[in-house]
Amino acid sequence: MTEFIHNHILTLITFLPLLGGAVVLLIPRDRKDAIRRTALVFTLIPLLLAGMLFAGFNTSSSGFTTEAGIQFVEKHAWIRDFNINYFVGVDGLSIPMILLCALICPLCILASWNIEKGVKGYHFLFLLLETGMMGVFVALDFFLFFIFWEVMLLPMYFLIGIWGGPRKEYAAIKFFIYTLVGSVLMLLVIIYAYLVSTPHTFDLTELARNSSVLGYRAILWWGLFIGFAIKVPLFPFHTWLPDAHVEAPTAISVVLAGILLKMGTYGILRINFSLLPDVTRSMATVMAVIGTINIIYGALCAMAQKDLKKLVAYSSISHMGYVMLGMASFTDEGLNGAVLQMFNHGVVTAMLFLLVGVVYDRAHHREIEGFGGLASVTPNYAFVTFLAFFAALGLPGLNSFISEALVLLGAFKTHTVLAVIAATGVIITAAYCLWTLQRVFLGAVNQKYALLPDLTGREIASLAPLAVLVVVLGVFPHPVLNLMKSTLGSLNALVVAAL
Amino acid sequence: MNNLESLTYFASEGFLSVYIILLLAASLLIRKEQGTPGLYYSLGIFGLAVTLALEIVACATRPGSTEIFHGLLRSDSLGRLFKILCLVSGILFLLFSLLARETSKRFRDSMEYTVLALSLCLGMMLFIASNNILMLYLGMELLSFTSYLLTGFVDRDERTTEAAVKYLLYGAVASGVMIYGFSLLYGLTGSLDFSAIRAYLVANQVSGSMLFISIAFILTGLGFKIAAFPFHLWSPDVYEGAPTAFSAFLSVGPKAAGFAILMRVLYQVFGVGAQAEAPPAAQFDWTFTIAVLSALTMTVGNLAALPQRNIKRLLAYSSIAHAGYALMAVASRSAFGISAVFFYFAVYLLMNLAAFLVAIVIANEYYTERLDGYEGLGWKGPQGAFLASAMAIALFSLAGIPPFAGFIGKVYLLMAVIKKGPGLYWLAVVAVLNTVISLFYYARVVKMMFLSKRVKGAPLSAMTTERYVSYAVLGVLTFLTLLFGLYWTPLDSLSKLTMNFLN
Amino acid sequence: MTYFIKSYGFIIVLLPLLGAVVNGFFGKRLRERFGGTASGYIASAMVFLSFLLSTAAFIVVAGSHGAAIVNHAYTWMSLGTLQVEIAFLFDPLSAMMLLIITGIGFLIHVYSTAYMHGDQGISRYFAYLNLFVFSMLILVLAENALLMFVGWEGVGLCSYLLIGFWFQEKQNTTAANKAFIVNRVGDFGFIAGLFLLYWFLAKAAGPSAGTSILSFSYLAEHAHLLKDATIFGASLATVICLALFLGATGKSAQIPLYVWLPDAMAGPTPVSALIHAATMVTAGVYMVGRLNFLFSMSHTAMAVIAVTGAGTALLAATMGCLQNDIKKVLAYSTVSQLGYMFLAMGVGAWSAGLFHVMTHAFFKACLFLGAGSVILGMHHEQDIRKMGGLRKHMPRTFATFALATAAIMGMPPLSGFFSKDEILWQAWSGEHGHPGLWFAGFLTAGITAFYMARLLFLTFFGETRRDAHHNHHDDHGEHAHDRVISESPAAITVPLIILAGFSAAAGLVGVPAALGGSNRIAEFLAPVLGHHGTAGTHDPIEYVLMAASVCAALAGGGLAYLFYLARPDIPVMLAERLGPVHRLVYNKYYIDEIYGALFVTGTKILSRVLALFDRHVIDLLVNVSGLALRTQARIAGWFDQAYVDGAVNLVADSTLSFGEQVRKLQTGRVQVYVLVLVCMVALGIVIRLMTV
Amino acid sequence: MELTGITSYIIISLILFLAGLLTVVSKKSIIGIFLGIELILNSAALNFAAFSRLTARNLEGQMVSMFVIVLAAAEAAIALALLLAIYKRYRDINADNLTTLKW
Repeated sequence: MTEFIHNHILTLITFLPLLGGAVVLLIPRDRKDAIRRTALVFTLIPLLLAGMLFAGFNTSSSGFTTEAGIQFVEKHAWIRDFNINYFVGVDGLSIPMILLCALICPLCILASWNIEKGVKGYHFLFLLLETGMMGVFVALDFFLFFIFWEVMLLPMYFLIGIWGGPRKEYAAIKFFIYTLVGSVLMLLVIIYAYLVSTPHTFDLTELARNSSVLGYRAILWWGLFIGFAIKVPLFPFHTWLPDAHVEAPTAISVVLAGILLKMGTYGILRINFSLLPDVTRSMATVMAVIGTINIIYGALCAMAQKDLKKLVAYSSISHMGYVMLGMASFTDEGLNGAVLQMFNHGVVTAMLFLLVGVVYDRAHHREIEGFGGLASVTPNYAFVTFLAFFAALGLPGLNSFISEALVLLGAFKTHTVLAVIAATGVIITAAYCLWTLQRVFLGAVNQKYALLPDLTGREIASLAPLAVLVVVLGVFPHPVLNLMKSTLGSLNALVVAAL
Repeated sequence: MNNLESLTYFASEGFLSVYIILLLAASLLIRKEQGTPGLYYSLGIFGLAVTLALEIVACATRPGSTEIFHGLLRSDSLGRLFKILCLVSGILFLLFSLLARETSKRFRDSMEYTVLALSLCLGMMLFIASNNILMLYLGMELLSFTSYLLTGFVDRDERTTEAAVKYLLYGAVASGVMIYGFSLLYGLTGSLDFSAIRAYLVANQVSGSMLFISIAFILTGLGFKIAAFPFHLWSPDVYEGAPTAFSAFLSVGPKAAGFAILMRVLYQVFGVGAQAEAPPAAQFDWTFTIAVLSALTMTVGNLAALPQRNIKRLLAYSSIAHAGYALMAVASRSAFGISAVFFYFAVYLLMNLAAFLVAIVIANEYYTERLDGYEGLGWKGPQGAFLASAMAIALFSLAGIPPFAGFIGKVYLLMAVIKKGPGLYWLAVVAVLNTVISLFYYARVVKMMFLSKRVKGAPLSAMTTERYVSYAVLGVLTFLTLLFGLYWTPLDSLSKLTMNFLN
Repeated sequence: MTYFIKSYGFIIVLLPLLGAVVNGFFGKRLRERFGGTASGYIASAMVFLSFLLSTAAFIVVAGSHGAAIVNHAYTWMSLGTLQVEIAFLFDPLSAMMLLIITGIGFLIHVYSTAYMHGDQGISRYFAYLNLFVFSMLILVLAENALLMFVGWEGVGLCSYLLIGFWFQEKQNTTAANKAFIVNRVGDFGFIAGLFLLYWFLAKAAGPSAGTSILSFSYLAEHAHLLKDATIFGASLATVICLALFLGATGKSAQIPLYVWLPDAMAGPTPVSALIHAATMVTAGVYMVGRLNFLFSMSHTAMAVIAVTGAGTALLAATMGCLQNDIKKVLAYSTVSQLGYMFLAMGVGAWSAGLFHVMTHAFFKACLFLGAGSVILGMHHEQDIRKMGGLRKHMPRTFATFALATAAIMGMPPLSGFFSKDEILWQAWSGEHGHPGLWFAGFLTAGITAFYMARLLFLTFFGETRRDAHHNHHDDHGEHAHDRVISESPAAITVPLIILAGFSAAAGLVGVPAALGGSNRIAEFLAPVLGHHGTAGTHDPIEYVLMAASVCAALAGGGLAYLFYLARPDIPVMLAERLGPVHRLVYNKYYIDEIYGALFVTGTKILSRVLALFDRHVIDLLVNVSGLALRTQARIAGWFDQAYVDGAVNLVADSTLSFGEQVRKLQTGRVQVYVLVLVCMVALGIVIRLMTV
Repeated sequence: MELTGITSYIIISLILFLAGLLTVVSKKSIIGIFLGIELILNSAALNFAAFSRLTARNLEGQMVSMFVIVLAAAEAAIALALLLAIYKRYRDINADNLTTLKW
């Protein structure tokens, strides 16, 4: 049994949610709690397995392009004639993402407990979504990667479109179209890469090893980059995000910001970096500029928002800019900071969206100006929100500080001027975070909400793990940094050596 | 090969011909009051099923490429596989006709309808297998004439006759232009036989411009059959006016047949670059022409589909766009391109017919072909959810979203194009951008069904036998759409067989 | 004992954190079971224990003759060349700060138990206060610059939380935000300087793996490498130092970032005493002292620091002269005194500056706590115009307050005299000194004496003026003037007395050689700060300067006596005569307003411009016209929606409308269809024939 | 080869072909349109016959001509059937009536 689990752990993590989805479909639609519990169980098991993965992961193995450096590999022929394999494995780049995904999904199920409309469909789609997301992070075959990448789109489209807010239809289709534009370009690159490799292969490690066969490198790079940039989202491809976030139900916003956005940067690291290291290297400035724009622009836009959720959405754009900037620095510090920022932002933004959901459930609106003095009414809620916002503004001692500091540190080496500009982002971020807190929580109590109930047990259960992570990783980031250090080191070396 | 020997290669067509005559004779014996439409349709389905079985057997037992009836017809795997495809769509056509209210309830002359359908299938088979200008012309006209009649057969409203007349006039002009083009080709080469024409073109120098003109005229006829730009204008009108079951069939069967013969003409007569002997392509390279047509066809189809509010019309434009996609592989001028086209049509059959079947069920239930009829379908109980899910899968598959078969089909086409080399990369880009455009209108239907909170119209009525059959068929089609999206090796090996017609 | 500190030094830091956690998470339960005072006792106990251990640490350090003791806890980050330890450094400098923080901190905790008695959020208050001590200890004990930054931001956070402690009042929270955001500007500089330094050293020295580049010992050792390095044409050392100094100006309220400190007085008074006078605001000075080896490499940076310090000292002093809020006066005085400290740093008088940090901590804490006592006695009245004659009602408070005032005025032989004169002397004679700097300091000394004496006189002397002004904004509503003014309880007066004692006597550790002392503090700090050339020499000018500053102080005090006790009509007349100047100073030179317009509104406008970009062009017009009328114009998301999103929607819309056009091809007339066919084929043929 | 001979046939058939197209496009009456189609078909038939006689020198072309004529007749039969239905509905055989289906 343990042997089996160990050998197929990634497959289990990926497909157990799908199995859960099938089980959910079999439950009668009026037994809502049974559906919710089933979904919770089927997201908790992958979390457990992810824990095992974490425990069993060998942090010293670093090969990024070699199959030997990848762990928990499973490889089966899928379509033999096309040399498409079911090839999954983890390395230091993907394991933090898998952990993040496994952690956030059960919390989202908890946060979706109050959904009453179409419970069955919702949970089925959510579990399908989890499979898609996990798949993206474990897949090492380009084709498989693409399939998972696209498989996420459909449940996401429906989850936003059916369970979303007033403009859900617009938001859902906008999300869909945007992402599709990016992915079709990626598809062309995938096919091209397959056709020029000898023997034809979709194996990412193989392609990375023989990346010199690829021609039209700059075009390929842009094709991939735009696809991923839309997902990140990088300026100017970001406008789907505020809409999607605002309209999506709480749990879906959490997944969207917490995990989906990371796929963009993950893709750039996994594919652009390893397949086209030389172009990546030459695009350093471009990437850094885009990252810096994201940081500043996102923060400024966040400041102007009146809707709490939109504010958090724009803050995500800003924070993802750090990831980009860190990646573009081509230093160990920057790269590790970038990936750590992916993880940390996942945690923090998940918290923020959950918190927005909490207040929305009670007050049925999200106007920042419409609250006031909530700290006196709901102290526990205020405490957690303060923690989350302070994490978001990069307070030392909390997790985001470490990643942002590492990113800026890295960027100072290679893009000093941009790094200085980006660093001013911390001021703007502080400003909008504090203004928001002030308007919502401080000041005189808004009598309309004088009797707002504080956090419930279920909400605390969904927030507490994240809150603990925010603090623990701020003080002791070692476990996560250790996971990725060697992999990212070799990845960075690959890129740096490319030019 | 002489006529007697040829008959062994002609078993399926032969059977079908005899069966049609028998059926005609039987119609004289069966009094009209005695027969139900179900009976006639079943007889027709049976006949086509036997034909299909014979064709499959032939496909399995007679590999290789042979000219039969003194070179009038050709028996090869390309033809056989496309014939199988067309027969499957023919069977589903009759089944759909049985399931659709308009062709099964009010319709008394179902025997003639069935006979026409079978004749159409015969014409399609001859068309696909033709190896001679005359045979091609005859097959095409048999196919066309029966199509005109079937389009106008059920008098639903003024649109039916109008569609039939338009179809007829447009088709007649197109085939006239085509035969004029063939006459020029005959004049240039002095032969009707494809092999002979090719041999002549390889051996002799002919005027490139004249050759181009004749090809352009020939393409007019074939383009009319596959509804490619600028020969597509008839199809939305006809699809809308014709019985839904027939529209469904038109979008798959005759179109696949048209592609088969298009490839036969372009590859076999005007040469494949990959072949060793100096191709007539030296005189005229049609790759770019087809590529441009492909790009225009898919773009026009998708753009015009955007504002549509009638499901049949929408699917008609979508079908034009898909012809454009498939043309892309034809333009790739490679053996792989041929198999890609076959693969594409195999999955296109599944997903497109699934979409049409849902349209039929909805039309039966709500008497509407407009998109508003689909509003809130996903929330109308288990039946509605099933129908809407099947429709969504079909549409997303048509849009080329994984993990559905349509995506794999598109990958094949793109692969064929990219394999061809940098010259056609632009076409691949155009194609993927078109995919994005197409999502707009496919997703709009999905949006209507699921995202709209308003549940319009009554809930679906109780289950009937027809409904069970519809759902079963729909289930199979949807399942296969999903299956081939995840594991398409069987279909892949089948499609590889098409390549050997070149040897 | 050395071993204990080396292995378990972190306990000093952790104890207050423990207190914060207990109070933060279990405060409510504590209050329910043991009443409100329990929180205060726990918090005070933690700091007291910490103080005891600090004393031990101090003794150890003092006994080790300058050798630093480092307590490694664990490795925080280790990546590439970056190695950051969580480690605590015990050396003379940090030991001194340690004592100030825990010592004064403890006193203020005790004081707070009385001051905050009965407040609803008392456990929250003590949690914050303990958290502050924790952060401050991290700041001073940090072994490397990045950990120092953690403490640096941590104290900022606590300051934010405590300024906004009474968060129901909007202005308090606004002040809190201002403090945090202004500090962030400084932090930006700090981080930038730090990272530049890091990369330079990582490249220049090529450290082996596992070297903690940012540790102070490594920095001290390798700082000389910076000597000739340049960046963008400027000296790298200067750039780094200026960036770091920007951080210091934020935290220590110097020009241009001092604006937050006066507003920070919105917090409870003990907080003002501890954070905004005695400890946190000196962090900038501490940082400069800690990195003195770096700053001494750049003459430009030193000059900037000195001038900034002198300028701040003078500017804030003038602002202090016309303030009417007792705490505001003290706040400007703090800014001004901090300016002194930077003046010292700027002229290279490291130990003099830090000496002033210490003495200032005592007398300013004493003054603030005294002010708190007064406020408590006056039932939350802070306007000195409504006070007067309090010396009769609050003798102990008065005595301590007067003593501390004398100290800050620089009356010999109180502590302020020694530290201030050391600074003034160094400003004149130090290696980076300049008579101009001295003059600014000298002038400041006079003005300081003036406004401090004014404060003293208005508050404690003369007649009670409680009725002179109607208590407009007396939010405690119920006729405050009917209540009896009485001396505060022992928990308040005892700390006052202790602090007053130190204010008086602390100067003795720094008696300069000129006065026959040995300046023991400079000697003590020498392992960290180095020796100054002037120690031990006797320059007659030193005596002259000393006398001058004492005279200035006396003159200032005398003038205040004249204005506010003897002839109260003079200031009124002067205010009328010098109307514009008076208004300018009274309104603090309108600097807050200028900053508000320039940065706050500017940023808001920018952000709204960008957000408006998000919306439609019509919105743009509406909002631009609205902008002129309202500062709250909505412009920011506009950029995003109107242009970025707009472009996308444009593509979508044009696709759709193009679709409409293509659809029009389908006229419904079959003859047109045929015509299209014919034309297209003809076109194809023509193109073909023309291109061949 | 009598090139002049074949050229004249080609020219005549081309004229027929173009005249047919013109008729199709311009005539209002469906019958008229159909006559145009007949012209097109006849031009092709003429071509086949001429090529068969003059250049290819085999009978295949003439055979095609026969078939074209036969098929044209069959087509006419279908067309007339549909025309009757049109006439019944509109009392008219103007092609402009047929514009319900569009866009």
